[in-house]
Amino acid sequence: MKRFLKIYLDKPELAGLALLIVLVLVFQAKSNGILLSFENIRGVMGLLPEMALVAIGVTLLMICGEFDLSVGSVFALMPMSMSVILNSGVPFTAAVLLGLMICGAVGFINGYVTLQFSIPSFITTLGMLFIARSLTIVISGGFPPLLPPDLPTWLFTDYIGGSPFRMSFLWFVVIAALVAALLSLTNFGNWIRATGGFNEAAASMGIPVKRVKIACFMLCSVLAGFAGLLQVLRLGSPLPSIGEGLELQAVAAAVIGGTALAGGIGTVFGAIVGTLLIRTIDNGLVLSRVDANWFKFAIGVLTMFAVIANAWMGKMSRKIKVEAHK
Amino acid sequence: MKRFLKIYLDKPELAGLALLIVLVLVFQAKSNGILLSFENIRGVMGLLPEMALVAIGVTLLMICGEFDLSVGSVFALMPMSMSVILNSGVPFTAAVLLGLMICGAVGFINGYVTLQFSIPSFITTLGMLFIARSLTIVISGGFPPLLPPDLPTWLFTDYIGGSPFRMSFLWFVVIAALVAALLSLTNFGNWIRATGGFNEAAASMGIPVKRVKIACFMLCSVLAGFAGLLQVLRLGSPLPSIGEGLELQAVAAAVIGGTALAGGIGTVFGAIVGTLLIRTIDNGLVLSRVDANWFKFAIGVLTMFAVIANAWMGKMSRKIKVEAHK
Amino acid sequence: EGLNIAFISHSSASNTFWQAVKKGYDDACEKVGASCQLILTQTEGAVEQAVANLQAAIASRPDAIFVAIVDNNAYDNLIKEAVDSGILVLAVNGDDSEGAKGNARKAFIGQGFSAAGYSLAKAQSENFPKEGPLNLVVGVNAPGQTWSEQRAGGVTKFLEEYKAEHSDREINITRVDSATDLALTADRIGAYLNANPDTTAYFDTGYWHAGVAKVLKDRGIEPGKVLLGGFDLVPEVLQQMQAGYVQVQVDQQPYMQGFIPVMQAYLWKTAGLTPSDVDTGQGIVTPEDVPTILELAKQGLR
Amino acid sequence: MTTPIIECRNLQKWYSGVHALKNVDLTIHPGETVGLVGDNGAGKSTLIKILSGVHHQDSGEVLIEGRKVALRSPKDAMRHGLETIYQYNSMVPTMSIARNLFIGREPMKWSVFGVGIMDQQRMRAESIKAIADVDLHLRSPDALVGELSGGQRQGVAIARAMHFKSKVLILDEPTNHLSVKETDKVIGFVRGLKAQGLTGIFISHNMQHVFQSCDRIVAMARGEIVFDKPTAETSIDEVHALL
Amino acid sequence: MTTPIIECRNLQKWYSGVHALKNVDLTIHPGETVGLVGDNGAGKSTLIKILSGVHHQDSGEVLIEGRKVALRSPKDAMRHGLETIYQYNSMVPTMSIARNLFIGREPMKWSVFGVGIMDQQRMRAESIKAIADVDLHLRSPDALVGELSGGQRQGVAIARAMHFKSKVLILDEPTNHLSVKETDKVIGFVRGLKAQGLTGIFISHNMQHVFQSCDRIVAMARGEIVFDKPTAETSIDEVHALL
Ligand SMILES: Nc1ncnc2c1ncn2[C@@H]1O[C@H](COP(=O)(O)OP(=O)(O)OP(=O)(O)O)[C@@H](O)[C@H]1O
Ligand SMILES: Nc1ncnc2c1ncn2[C@@H]1O[C@H](COP(=O)(O)OP(=O)(O)OP(=O)(O)O)[C@@H](O)[C@H]1O
Ligand SMILES: [Mg+2]
Ligand SMILES: [Mg+2]
Repeated sequence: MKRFLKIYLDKPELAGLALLIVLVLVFQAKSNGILLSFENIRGVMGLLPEMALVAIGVTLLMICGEFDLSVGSVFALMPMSMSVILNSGVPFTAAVLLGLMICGAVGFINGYVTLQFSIPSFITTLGMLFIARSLTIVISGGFPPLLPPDLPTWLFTDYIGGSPFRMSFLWFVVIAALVAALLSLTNFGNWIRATGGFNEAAASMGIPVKRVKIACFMLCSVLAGFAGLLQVLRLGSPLPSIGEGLELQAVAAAVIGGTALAGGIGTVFGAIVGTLLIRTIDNGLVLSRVDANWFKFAIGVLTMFAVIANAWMGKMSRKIKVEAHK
Repeated sequence: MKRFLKIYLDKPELAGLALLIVLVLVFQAKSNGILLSFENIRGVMGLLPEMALVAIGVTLLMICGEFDLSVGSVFALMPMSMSVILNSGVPFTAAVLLGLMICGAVGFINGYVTLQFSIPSFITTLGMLFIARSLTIVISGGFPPLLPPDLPTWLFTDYIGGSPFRMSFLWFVVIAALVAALLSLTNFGNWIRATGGFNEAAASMGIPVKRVKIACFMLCSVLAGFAGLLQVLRLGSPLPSIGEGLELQAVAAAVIGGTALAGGIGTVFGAIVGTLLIRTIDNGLVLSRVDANWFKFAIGVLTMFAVIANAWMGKMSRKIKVEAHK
Repeated sequence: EGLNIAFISHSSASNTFWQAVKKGYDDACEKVGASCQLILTQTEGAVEQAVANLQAAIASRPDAIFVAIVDNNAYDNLIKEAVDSGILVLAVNGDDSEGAKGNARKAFIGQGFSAAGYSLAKAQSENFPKEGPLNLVVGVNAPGQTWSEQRAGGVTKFLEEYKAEHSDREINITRVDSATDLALTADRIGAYLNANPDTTAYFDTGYWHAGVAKVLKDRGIEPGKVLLGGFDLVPEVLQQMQAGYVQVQVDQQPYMQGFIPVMQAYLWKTAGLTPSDVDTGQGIVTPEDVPTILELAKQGLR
Repeated sequence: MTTPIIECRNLQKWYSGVHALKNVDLTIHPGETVGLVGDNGAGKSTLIKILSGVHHQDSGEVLIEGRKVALRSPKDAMRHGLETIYQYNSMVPTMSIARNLFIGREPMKWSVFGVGIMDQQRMRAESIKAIADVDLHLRSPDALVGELSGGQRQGVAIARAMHFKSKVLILDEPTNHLSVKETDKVIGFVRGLKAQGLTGIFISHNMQHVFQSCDRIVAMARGEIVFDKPTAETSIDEVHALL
Repeated sequence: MTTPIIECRNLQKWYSGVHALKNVDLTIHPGETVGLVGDNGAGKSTLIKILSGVHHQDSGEVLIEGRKVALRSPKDAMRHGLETIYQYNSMVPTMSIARNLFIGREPMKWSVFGVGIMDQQRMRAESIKAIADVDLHLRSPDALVGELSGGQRQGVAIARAMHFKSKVLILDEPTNHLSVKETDKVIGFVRGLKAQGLTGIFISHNMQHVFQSCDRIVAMARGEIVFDKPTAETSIDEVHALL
């Protein structure tokens, strides 16, 4: 039992899960049971896949030791460029693929510039944050083109059976599972962790660290773009302003889920738990009818609290003295 | 000569200065000489001290290995709380000091929570970003209280003689000089660098790393608050929304000026050069009449370019083969 | 040798509303052969950036400067400076709450935030049920930002008056932080409506209630059960008006806000005519107006 | 007999799942030079990290000069006169040699409450001397520690410890990375401690070095002390056989 | 005579203001075991970092088996059969021992274009064996490298090099931090290279170790090679006198 508890608490993402359950219970009580009502879960589950996909991409990139502040802008750029392409008569699938390729290109540029000139990715992607947002506005010509009405949006937005989950949730689950597998089962995942854990060591052991990082940059951008697509299809309109401020939220989700800012450590599951925590806090506060002026206050305090509680559980776990691996 | 060039280029802040001169020349030409006109310099020099003070605080904190995302909110909180205090009849000097003490307290909380629970300062200060902003709005009641008309604002906002500089510039120069001296001449500055350069080593050599970091957190918040005060006195009204987005800009200025994101390296002068670069780019683009939709694009590209050019100059310098210290 | 004009806004380029202003502005400038520049900020509602831009604009000595005055004090000195050096300064979109007394600008073209909020609430109140309790929600999209606070203030002002008038009915007014993001607003207000299904009306200080309408539609709630209203005519809102979910929308006619001041400046320059205040409308738009507006929207005029 | 300068009683230390120290008792008298040997992972570094305040024991106590002390930070340990060279070099790579040498003990021109202006000239001058004292050849005290070779770095660490001589000197594998000449210097230094009335703890895997310089050999294995004899009463072979 | 397996011609290397290698020529024949010695900062690590692709020379060339090669990254060097243990441990502290051992050379269940599913069972099993081979006692291959003692870490690095035997093995002060037993193991291993037809470069400050295991002694000082003789024709004293 003690050993089990230790192993459990040792993993920050599982500690996060415990915390999530506590928060859910509190908010469930405070909202008179509405938090877990079918309708509300349905609402939360609409936004979750989008946020979580971005957080997963950012987590991946943070594990390999880099940063991406441009995700929010890419989140807007992909659906906007897709709409423009669609409106020029290209079929849906091709437009989606083209849009994702644009995201891949943005990620490539982020990575290439960062590594080629050895500058911090913080700056490269901060620059890209502005550039991609500007491009989004430019290609929309200021006025967002409407989406053609006959798109197969059911593929992304319809509810699955009578469940509170949309198709987008399915996409998210599949992608998350794939990325998680990439990270823990493949040699590429090993390289990502090694690169972020100690770049010089990884390089000296023969890992092509630059290529690994560029791949992560690209994956991160593509995931952010795909998430933006999901949102736009769900809401029906490609506004040029969507995704603003998403970059900090995604990093927060990653860190709450146990990803180390210094790199090398993190899991896909943690990113999901982190996103869920953030969404639950947001949702629970709305249900608890917090005043507009105090809303951010509560968000700030609870975010801090989540990470503190997580760190505390980790510390407790380390204090449990069980002879490991005998 | 070669040696001189090398020593010069080796310092990222001096390389940044070279870059600044180039940019000024380009924009001076593109704006038909308006960039360096008295009027325009006067405008740029109004905002510069405020931004630079924030960047200096952030640089200091980054040198000791931590991060502060809450500066933008503290920037708004200090003048707002001061106004509220003023409106309750407290005299100006006392109100300013009280306001700065509130900032100090915010910094202390940032530092204490970060270190006590060993959580990343990214999260603590992200939480504080929300908390301080929310408090600003709460105490303003949504609508900013007016500043009493009889404040000695000349102490901060009057122009010095016929120069384009305001009194705020003088404050800024004095504070910058003091912080620079703190960093390079005192033992405390040595501790800051050591703490950020290699925390464990610093601790093992007997430096009270926690106290050093908390002091930096506090100094950073106080500087941000003071900068906010300067801005509000200049604009004449304590808006609850000022300083939004300042956090990323301050970090960008620090990095452009040669501060390492990983800690241990950086200078006050670099922070100032970085801020000047950012302000020049912004101002120069306005004067060059860049289209509104492309504006962010240009900002993004030039920010990246500044850091790339800086890195490149450093690399060139390292290639110059002069036997050093013989 | 045409007019030289700079237009200083407190808003950022991704705000669709300002893109319509830009269109009117650019079109007008082309018509009169003026050389025009619109200067936006990098973060939404950044007064300090707008002030810095105003200063830079003054330094380049244009013939006229249009500025959205979203604070009572911050712009005053610079506007005086500009006027003193012979530049025509017009307030566009936003003005000092004291009007012409507030600062040295020559005229105001636009619609006051507070007044617009008041008229929105007034128009929507026509649709309130005639009896029973009223649960009214005011979404402050950006707490602390002038445009959002003042619109919310206008809305609240009317609602309080309404409440006083109908002291026999139970009327609750709630302020929530509803965020400036279609998805977030939809999420938050959607959740709120779950928790409070008896909500009568939701007022947005922007156009983000279009997301809320989408949520209601998804849930199969019929139009009109929860009344929705807000500001600015973006395509999303027009769609939802057609669907019946949004009952009233305040339109400040952004194209006009961009177009008119250029004309006034032109006349001032060429004919010495004094610019005068233009109210671009308390423009209450209801679903009947939508088809015509959609037509104009295609041309980028609305 | 004199009061022991260091006395450990029943020290226990766990690293999460690893029991690194099991009931360690160790008494060291003033003027002794103790050689601490043992297999990799025996717990030597852990023991000295507790003595130097980097880690804290889970149970048991440490007495210095007969008084129970709580060593909460390296600063505490230094205050009690314990100076340590760690197995992994603890220098700040981004700072110059001169600054590294004096971190936390900067000579001051003047100061208030411990904070003030450093005497940088003195720092440079003294560091040049300190480095020369360990026979290290360096280009300049202004070179960054991060740009030094492995041995040069270790040399700087030794120079620091020799410069700030303390009551007790703890050296965790100090001769790693060092050239022959400097190694001799270090061994000479350890042997000289006694003459100056100082106490030393010297960890090394090189038995020759330990036997050349210490009065007493303590061996650890799997977190316990398994051997403790004066050097005169044992031999390299005996210790070898044991490990 | 056979083609030399490694030939350096006129290597020069500057680190910003430091001239670390000055016209270094070195020829190593297949099957030789070369002991590289020299004072701290002599340039030994710099030389081998160029050979292993971590740094790049400013001028001069490297030939492997008679062909000129550009060693742009450690990967390149590995491809040419050069395997290196660095002076400063290059293991990823946040990863397990088993994963560290196989970084970049993971055994695969299946793969496409070099990316695929790792065979984690095999990694565990083989790493247990590899560690046992160097007489290291570790609790589990799943322990994190960051939680190992200094010597344990070094042991893992050695295990890795021994496991992936290559044409040429470069060992930069491999016995630092190692216990007596393991040190013997390493020396035995270096001596055994010849029998397997492998080439070795062994850097150490311990002359005994070098003379016990190498055929040829090369000494560096201040960036130059100042001495180069077969072990049989020289003595520890001669080398000592020189340095
Ligand atoms: N931070 C840590 N976390 C977990 N286990 C640790 C940690 N540091 C050391 N250990 C373990 O504690 C035990 C003792 O380690 P210690 O460093 O004290 O050994 P040592 O005697 O100094 O060995 P060496 O001669 O190799 O330096 C080892 O089994 C080691 O793996
Ligand atoms: N990254 C670097 N930047 C600047 N100078 C360096 C750097 N690395 C090494 N040097 C310098 O180059 C010279 C050679 O260093 P190198 O590491 O090759 O020495 P070494 O022979 O391996 O010494 P040791 O036996 O101490 O490991 C030294 O003077 C050192 O200070
Ligand atoms: Mg040890
Ligand atoms: Mg070396």
